[in-house]
Amino acid sequence: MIDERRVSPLAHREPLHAGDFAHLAEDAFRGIVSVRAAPIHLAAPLQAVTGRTLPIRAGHADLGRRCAVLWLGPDEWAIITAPDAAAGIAQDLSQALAPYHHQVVDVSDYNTVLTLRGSAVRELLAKLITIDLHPRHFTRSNGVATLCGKAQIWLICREDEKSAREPLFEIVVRRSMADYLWCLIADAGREWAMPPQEPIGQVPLHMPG
Amino acid sequence: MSAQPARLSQNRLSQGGLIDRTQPITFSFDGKRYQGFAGDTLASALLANGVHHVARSFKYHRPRGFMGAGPEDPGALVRIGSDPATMVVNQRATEVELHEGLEAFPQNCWPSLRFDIGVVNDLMHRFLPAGFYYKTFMGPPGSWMFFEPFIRRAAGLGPAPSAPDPARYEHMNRHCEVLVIGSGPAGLAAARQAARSGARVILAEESAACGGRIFAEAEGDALIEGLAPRAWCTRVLEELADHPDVTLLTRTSASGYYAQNWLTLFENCTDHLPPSQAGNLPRHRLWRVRAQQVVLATGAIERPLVFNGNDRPGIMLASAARTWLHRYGVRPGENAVIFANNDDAWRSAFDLHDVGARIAAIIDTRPDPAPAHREAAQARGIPVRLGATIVATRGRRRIRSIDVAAFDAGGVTGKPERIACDLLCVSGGWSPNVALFSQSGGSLRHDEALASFVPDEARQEVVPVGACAGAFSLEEAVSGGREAGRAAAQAAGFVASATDPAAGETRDGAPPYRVAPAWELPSNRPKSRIRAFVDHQNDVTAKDLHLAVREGYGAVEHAKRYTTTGMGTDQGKTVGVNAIGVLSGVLDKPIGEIGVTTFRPPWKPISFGAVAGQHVGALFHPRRTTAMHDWHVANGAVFEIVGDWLRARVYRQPGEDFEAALQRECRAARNAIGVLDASTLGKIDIRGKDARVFLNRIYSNAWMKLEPGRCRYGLMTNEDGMVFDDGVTACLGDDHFHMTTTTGGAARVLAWLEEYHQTEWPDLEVFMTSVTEQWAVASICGPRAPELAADLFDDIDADPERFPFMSHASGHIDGVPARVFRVSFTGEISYEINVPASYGLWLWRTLMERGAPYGITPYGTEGMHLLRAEKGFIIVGQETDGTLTPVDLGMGWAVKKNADFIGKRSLTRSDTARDDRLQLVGLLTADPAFVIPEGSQIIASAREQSPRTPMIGHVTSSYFSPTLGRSIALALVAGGHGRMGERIHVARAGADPVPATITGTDFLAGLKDAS
Amino acid sequence: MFRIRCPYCGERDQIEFGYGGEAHIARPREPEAISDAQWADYVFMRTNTKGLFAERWVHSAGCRRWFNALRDTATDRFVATYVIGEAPPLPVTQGADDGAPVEEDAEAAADLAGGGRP
Amino acid sequence: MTRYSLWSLLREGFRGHTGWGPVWREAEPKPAYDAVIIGGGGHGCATAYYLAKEHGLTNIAIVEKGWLGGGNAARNTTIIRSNYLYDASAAIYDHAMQLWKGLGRELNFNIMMSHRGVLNLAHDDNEMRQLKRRVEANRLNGVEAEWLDAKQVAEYCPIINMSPASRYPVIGATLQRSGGVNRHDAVVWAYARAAHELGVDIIQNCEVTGLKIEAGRITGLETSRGTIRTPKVASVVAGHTSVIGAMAGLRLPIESHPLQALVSEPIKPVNPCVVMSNAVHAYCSQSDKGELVIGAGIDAHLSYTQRGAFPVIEEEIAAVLELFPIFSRLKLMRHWGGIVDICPDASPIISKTPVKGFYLNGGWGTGGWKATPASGHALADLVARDEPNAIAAPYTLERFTTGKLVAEHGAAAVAH
Repeated sequence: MIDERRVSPLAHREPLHAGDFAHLAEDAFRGIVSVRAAPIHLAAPLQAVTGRTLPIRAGHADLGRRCAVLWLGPDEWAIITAPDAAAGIAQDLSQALAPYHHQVVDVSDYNTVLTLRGSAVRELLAKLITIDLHPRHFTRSNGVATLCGKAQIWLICREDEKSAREPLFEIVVRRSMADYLWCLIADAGREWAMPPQEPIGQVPLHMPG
Repeated sequence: MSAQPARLSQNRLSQGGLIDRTQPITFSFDGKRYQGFAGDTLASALLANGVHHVARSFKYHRPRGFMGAGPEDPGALVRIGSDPATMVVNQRATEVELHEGLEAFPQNCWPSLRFDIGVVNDLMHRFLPAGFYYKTFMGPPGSWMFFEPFIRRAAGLGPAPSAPDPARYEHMNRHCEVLVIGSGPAGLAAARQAARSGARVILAEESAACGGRIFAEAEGDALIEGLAPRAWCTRVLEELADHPDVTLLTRTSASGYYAQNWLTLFENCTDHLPPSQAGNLPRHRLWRVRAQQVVLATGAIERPLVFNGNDRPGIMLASAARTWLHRYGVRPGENAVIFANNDDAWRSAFDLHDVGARIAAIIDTRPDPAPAHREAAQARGIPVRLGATIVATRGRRRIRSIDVAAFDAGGVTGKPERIACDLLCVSGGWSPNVALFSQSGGSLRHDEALASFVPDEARQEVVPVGACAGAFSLEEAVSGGREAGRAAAQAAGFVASATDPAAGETRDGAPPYRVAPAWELPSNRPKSRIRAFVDHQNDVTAKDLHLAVREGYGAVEHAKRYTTTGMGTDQGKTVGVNAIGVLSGVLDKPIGEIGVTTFRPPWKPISFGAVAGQHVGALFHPRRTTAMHDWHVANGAVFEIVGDWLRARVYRQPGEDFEAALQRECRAARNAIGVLDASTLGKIDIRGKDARVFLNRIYSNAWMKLEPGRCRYGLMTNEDGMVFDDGVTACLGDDHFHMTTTTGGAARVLAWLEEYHQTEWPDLEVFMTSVTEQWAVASICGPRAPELAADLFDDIDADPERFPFMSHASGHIDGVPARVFRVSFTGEISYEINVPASYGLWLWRTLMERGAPYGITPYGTEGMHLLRAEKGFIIVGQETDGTLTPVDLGMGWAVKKNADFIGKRSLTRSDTARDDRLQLVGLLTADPAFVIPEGSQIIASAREQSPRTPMIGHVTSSYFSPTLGRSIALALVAGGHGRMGERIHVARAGADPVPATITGTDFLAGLKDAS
Repeated sequence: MFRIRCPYCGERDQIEFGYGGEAHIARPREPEAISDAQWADYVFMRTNTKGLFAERWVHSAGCRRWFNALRDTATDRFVATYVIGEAPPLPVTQGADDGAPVEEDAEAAADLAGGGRP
Repeated sequence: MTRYSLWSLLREGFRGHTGWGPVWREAEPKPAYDAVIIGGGGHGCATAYYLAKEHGLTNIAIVEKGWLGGGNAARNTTIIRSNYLYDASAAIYDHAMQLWKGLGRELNFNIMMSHRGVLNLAHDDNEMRQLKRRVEANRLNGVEAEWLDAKQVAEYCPIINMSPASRYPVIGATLQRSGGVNRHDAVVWAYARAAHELGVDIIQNCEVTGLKIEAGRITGLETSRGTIRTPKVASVVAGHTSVIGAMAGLRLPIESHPLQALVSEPIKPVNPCVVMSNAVHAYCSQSDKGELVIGAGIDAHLSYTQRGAFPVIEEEIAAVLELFPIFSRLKLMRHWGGIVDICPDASPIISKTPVKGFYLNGGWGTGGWKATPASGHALADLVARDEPNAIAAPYTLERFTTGKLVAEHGAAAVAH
C-alpha cells in the first residue's frame, strides 16, 4: 500500500497511448537501491537478500518478477524492486556488507520509472538515444546507463520481441528530469499520434523592475 | 478517380518518365498558375510549360534558368510559399517536388523577375570585377558604413521568414553494418549484395525515386544482369523490400561524413506533400548513422563548359536535358545545339532528336568523337562541327542563337557561324562526386584520362563505387557495387549465403566515355566583352580567376576566396574542377599540382530545424522542478532558473510588488519563521573508511576531527587555489558523510570528487553517490523556529540547547523519516529538514499548516540572498568569480596549516599571496536609502577622471536591508581587509560617484554592536 | 562524433563522455616542497602533443569511470583505451619528464586498433 | 603598387583590369634575415607590417607552412569588440579597436570594418550583474560600452526572441556600438600587401621543422625549404603554438582544441548586429553576402584535425533557434573547424621565452581575431626592443608561475 502522502514525480501525467505502437506510463514509487561494492563481496549477500544473481557483464541486468539488478559499473549496481521494498533491502545488504568497503543508498525517491511498450518503441527511442537498440543488440535483460536527450537514464529491456508480443522498456530517470523526459518521449511518439505534452514550468521567469 | 490523362502542356511528351499523367497538379510560379503532374519537380513542370527564366543571379542579377536537373543546379533558386512563418527561401527548383497548391516565387529581383533593377550591376560589370569592394569604399571615415547597407541589400538572395516556424523536426539515431549512399546501379547492387548477408543495410537516395541515372537515360540496348535497367531496378527494390533489416530512405541525402564512420543523412519527410497530408510526420529528419562500412555510390556530376555567354536560360547540362526527357517526360527545347568535349553528351542529341526535337548542331571541341556517334548523327541528319567552340550566344531570357567557330591552341581560327536554337546542351565531362569521400578524410588524385579528381586513399571504412570512383560504365558500376556490398558486409561479420544467383550480362547502351579537357574556350570577341562564367550562382567568370592570379591570389584557396568561386548554396557542385582547370591554364601548371579546395559539410544546405532536431522550444533545455513546485505555483511564486532548477524567488501576495514581497518575507524570517524550499542543494552520500581523509584533501579546512552528529562548513578550491564551491557536510558516522553543495555546483562537485578519487587517490576507500533528489528539503528559520520544530518531530528533541547549531539528527515527522540539520544560512536559528522527496509536498503543506500559529512565511531565493547578505555569507558565483582564494574572502581560518589540500600550494605563489588583492568587505553608503546597483565599480576618488579612472574593486551584492532599515552591500576591494572604515566611492554612469564606507561583512554583528 | 571504447562498458558515442586532458600527470606528493615553477608546471603546463597522445576520458553518462586513451591528435584515430593505473600500451612522450621523442610506431598502433575490434 | 581607390577601379574597369599588380610577390627564402615570423595569419602579417613600419626592420620574413591566412584567419567569425573586464584586457583589445577603425585607410584596402554593434545578452540576474560590472569597468577604462534594458534590446535587434516565458529570457544586454565584424581574408591580404610593400619577404608553403638554438639563444630555423639564419624568431601560429614551442624545448600552458563555426545560406539583411549569449552559448552575425555567421563553443577534447564533433553544431543551432526562432527554416550551408590554443585563464601569451630571441604570441583561445592589429603591434614592439611594452606586459609566461592570471573567463555561472 502506498502511503497516500507521497506524490510521484509524474503524478500530474496520465498514461499516453499511440495505437499499438507505443504506450507510455509512469510506474511510480518503485524501490531503487544503489549499491557500491566489490563484486566478490556483493554476489553472495545479493543472492541472499534479493534472490538475484549479480550481473557482472556490462550492459546486463538480472531480471526477476519483483526485483531486477542492473550493472552500472565495475563496482556499482542498481536494485530496482517493488515499492517499499527498498529500505529493507538496503538495510539487509548494508548489514551483510559491513565487513567490506561498500555503500548502499536507498534512492527510491531520487528516481522514478517510466515504462514504454509497443511495436514502435525501439524506433521511438532511437530518436533520442545513440546506443544500438536493434533487437540483435539490445534484448531482454539488457540494461545500460545512457543519455536520452539531456536526461541521464538507465534503460532496461524487460521484454523483447521474442519473449512477448511487443517490447517493453523501463526507463529510470531522476525525478526532476522526469517531466522533461516524459514530454521528450511524447514528442518522439508524435509520428504515431502520441498526444503532445507541454512540459511543466513554462512560466515567465523574470519580473521587470 | 478518373484515369483520363489531363491535357498535356506544350513540352510534355505523351509518354515516359516517372510522372503520373493521370494526376494533374495545379501550382503557381510568380503569380501565374500552371499545371504539372505527380512526380514532377517544380523545374520539370515549369519546363513542360516552356518556362526557362526563373531566377536572377547573386551579383549581376543575370537571368537564370535550369542548368542542372538535380542538386547540382546552381541558379534556379526560388522561394516556396508566402506565409511569414512557413515560407522557404533559396530552394532549388530542380529539387522541389510538386504538390497541389504549391506556390513558388522568384527571389533576389525587384520589382519583378522580368524587370529587375539589380541588372544595373550587370551593366556596370566591368567596374565590378571579383573583389572590387576591397579596392574602394575605404575613403573618409564612415564611408564603408555608408555603402555597406546598399551592398547588403543587393546581396543575400531570399528573405528570412519573419515568424517562428511551427514545424517539428527530429533526429533519428541508427547503427548499421552497411550504409550505401546513392541508389544508382552501383548503389543498388551494393545494397542488395550486403542485404543478402543479413547485415543491416541503409540505402539513402537523395531524390524521390531510386535508380539514379537508370531513369534519366534512354534504355537502348543496355542490360543489367540480363535485364533492361529499369526492370532490374524494380526487381532489386522488390528484393530489398523483403529484407527486414534494410532501411530504404528516399528524399534523403547524406549531408556530412564525420569521424569513425558517423554520418548525417538529411531526410525530407513532408515538404513534398500539401500541408493537409503531412499528418504527424516531422518536416525533416536528421539521421545520425553509425555505419561499420560505407559504400559511396554518389555518382558523378556533369560540368558545364567555360565559354563566352555560357549562362543564359536555355543553356543546360547535356545530362540534364536527358533527365528532363526520360525521367520527367519533358522536352526542354525544340531546336537544340549540343556542345561538348566528350562522347557522352552526344546521347542528348540523339535522344532529343528521337522525341521530335530538331538538332541544329552537335559541336565538339575534339576532332575525334566516337565513330559510332558520328554514324548515328549522320543517320539522323544532324550537322556536326568538330574542333569548334561557341564564341558567343544571344538571347536574354532564353537562348536564341549561338556563334560557332573552329579553334586551335592559338585561339579562334575560323569565321563564326550563327546558328539559331532555343536549347543549348553543354558538357565539359563528368566529375566523380567525391564530396563525401573527401569529407571522410580520403585523399583525391587527379586522373588525366578522366580529366577529373577521383578518390585515392580512404582513411575510414569506406569504398567508393561506380561513377563516384571514376568507373563510368554500367558493367563497372554493377560489378563494383556488388563486390563492395559483399565485402562491406563481410568486413562487418556478415557473409552472404552461397545461393546468390548468377548474374546475367551487363552492358552499356552507348560507347565508352571519353573526354578531352577544354577548360577555357576561346572567343573572337574583344576581351573586355567576353564573359565566360565558371560559377553561375556567384557570377564568377574566367576573367575573375585571371584577375585573381594577376593579383597574386593564385593559390587555389586564395582564388576561391577572392572571387567567391564555389561558395554559393550549390557549394560549387558544377564549379570546382572547371575553376581548377582555368587556374591551371592561367598558372600553366598541371591540374594535379593546383590541388582542390576543401569539401566542407554539408553536401547541400540542410535546415537549421533538422540540425537542432527535437531539442528546441520547450524541449531546448529542461526545467527541473522540486517536489514542492505545485505549491509555489499556486501561491504566487515568481521563478528564476538556477542550474536548470526552477526556484521560487519571491511569493507575491495580491497587490504586492516584488520588492514589497521580498521585504515582507525577510522580516518574517527575522521576526517569526521563514521557510525556504532548499531541495535543490546538491547532496552527496560519502562512505568508506578513508572518507574523512578524502574530505580533508578536498576541502580547504580541516575535517579529521569532526565528530559523528556534527556538521561543518567547507570551501573547495581548484589547484589554482581559487574557490569554486562551498557547503556544509555532516558526519553521519565515522566513515559516513552527507555533503551539500551549491545548487549549480552539484554535478560539478560530484564529478570533481570522482575525478580526484579515481585518478589521483584510487587507494582511498571511499564511495560517493548523489542523493540530491532523494531528499526534499525545507529550511525553517527564525526566532520561533524552535517552537514549530518542537511540535513537528516525533522523536527529535528540537531544543536548540540540546540540538545545537551545526549538529544533525535523524528521526521522524508523523512517521515519515527525516534528517534534520541545524545549519543556518541566514544567521537565524534554523532547521534544515530533509524527507524522502515523495513526501516533499506533504512536508511543505504540513509546515505551512502547523507553522501558521507562529506566523510561518515562505521566502524565496531572493529573500535567502538578502538574509545571508545581512549575515555576510558569500554566494559562490556572486561574490566569487573563479579568481578569489579563501583568504580573499576573509576565510583564512578555513585554510588548514598542517595538511595539503587541492590548491593549497597555489596560495603561496607571489601574486596569490599579495595582501592588496581584491578582498571581500561590507559597504555602507553615506546615504542609507541608496541601494548601489550590483556590479558597480569602486573608485578611490570622489570624481571620475579622464580618460580613465582607476578602479579598486566592485560591488557583488547589494540590498535594502529590512533588518537594518538601510542599504547594505558586499564588495571586493583591493586590500579591503586592511581598509576598514575607509571611505571609497561607487562610480555611476551619468551621475556623481556615491560615497560609502568599508565595513566588515556581518551587518547583523554591526547591528548588535549598535544596539 | 567519436565512438569511444569505454574499458568497462564497451563502445559508446562521444556525447556520453567527458574529457580530462593529458594523462599521466602525477600530482606532486609534496607540493610544499617544490618551487613555484614546478607547481606551475603541474597545474598549467601541458605537452599538448600533435600525434600520439595519452589522455583522460570519463564515461560520465555511463559507468562514470575515468580511463585513459591513446589517440593520434593529428588524425583523431583512437589507438587504445586502458584503465587508470595502467601504463600506456605504446610509449608516448608526455608528462613533465624529459626524454627523447618516441617515433610513432604506426604498425603497432594499427595492430592495437585492429585488435581492439570485436 | 597600384593604389586602390574608386578612381583606380574605374580606370582599370576601362582597360579590363589588366593594370593591377600582385598584392604580394612570393619570395624565395634568403639565407638570413634580421627576424623571422613563423605563421602568415592575421597576427603574423600584422606583426611583420608593424615591425617594418614602426621599427624599420624590413629585412624580415614571414614563413607560412600553407597559404597565407589559411589557418584561423580563414576560419573565424570576425567579431570585433573590446568590452573586456580587466584593465589588461581592455588595454590590448581597445588598442586593437582603435587600430581597426583606421586600418582600411591606413592599409589602403577595404577590410569591410562594419561597426554594427555587439550585443552581449543577459538572461538572468547573475549574468546581468556580471555584465553590468563589465560595462562599468569598460566605461571607467574609457572603453565604449553601454547597458540596454530589454526594451532597448528589442529595438536594437528586433528579431531576438523576447518572450519572458523563454527558457533564457532576455532581460538586458551590453552594447558596444563600435564593435562589429569585418572581412577576415581582406585583413590578412591587406597586411601582407602593406608589409610586402615595405620589403617584407612573404614565403608560403614553407614549413618550419626545427629551431636552431645555441647557448640558449636562437640562431635560425630549419624549414622545408632550407635553413634560415636569424637572431630573432617570433612564433605566431595559432593552433600550433605548442608544436613550435616544443621545438624550443618549451612546455606551455596551452591546449589545442577544435573550434567550430558555420554559415547559413545567404538571405536578405535580417540581423542588424552581432548577438552574443554566454548562457545558451551562441553568437550570430550576418555577413555582407547575407550568410548568418554563427560560432559554436570549443570541443572539449584536444585535437589538431580542424574537425570537431557534429553534436556541438547541433547544440549551437538549437541555441541560435532559442534566440531566433524565425531562423528555423533557414539552412546550414557550411560548417568547419579551426584549432584554437586555449590558455587556462582565457588570455593570450605575448612573451619572451627562456630562449633568447625566441618570442611567443599565442593562446588567444576563441577570441584572437579581434585583437589582430594590437597583437601584431605589441609583438612587433617586443621583437624590436626585446622588452614587452605596457600592453604586452601582463601577458608573459611568468604569470602562470606567479599566479597573476588575467582570468577573463571569470564569472562562474550559478550559485545557491
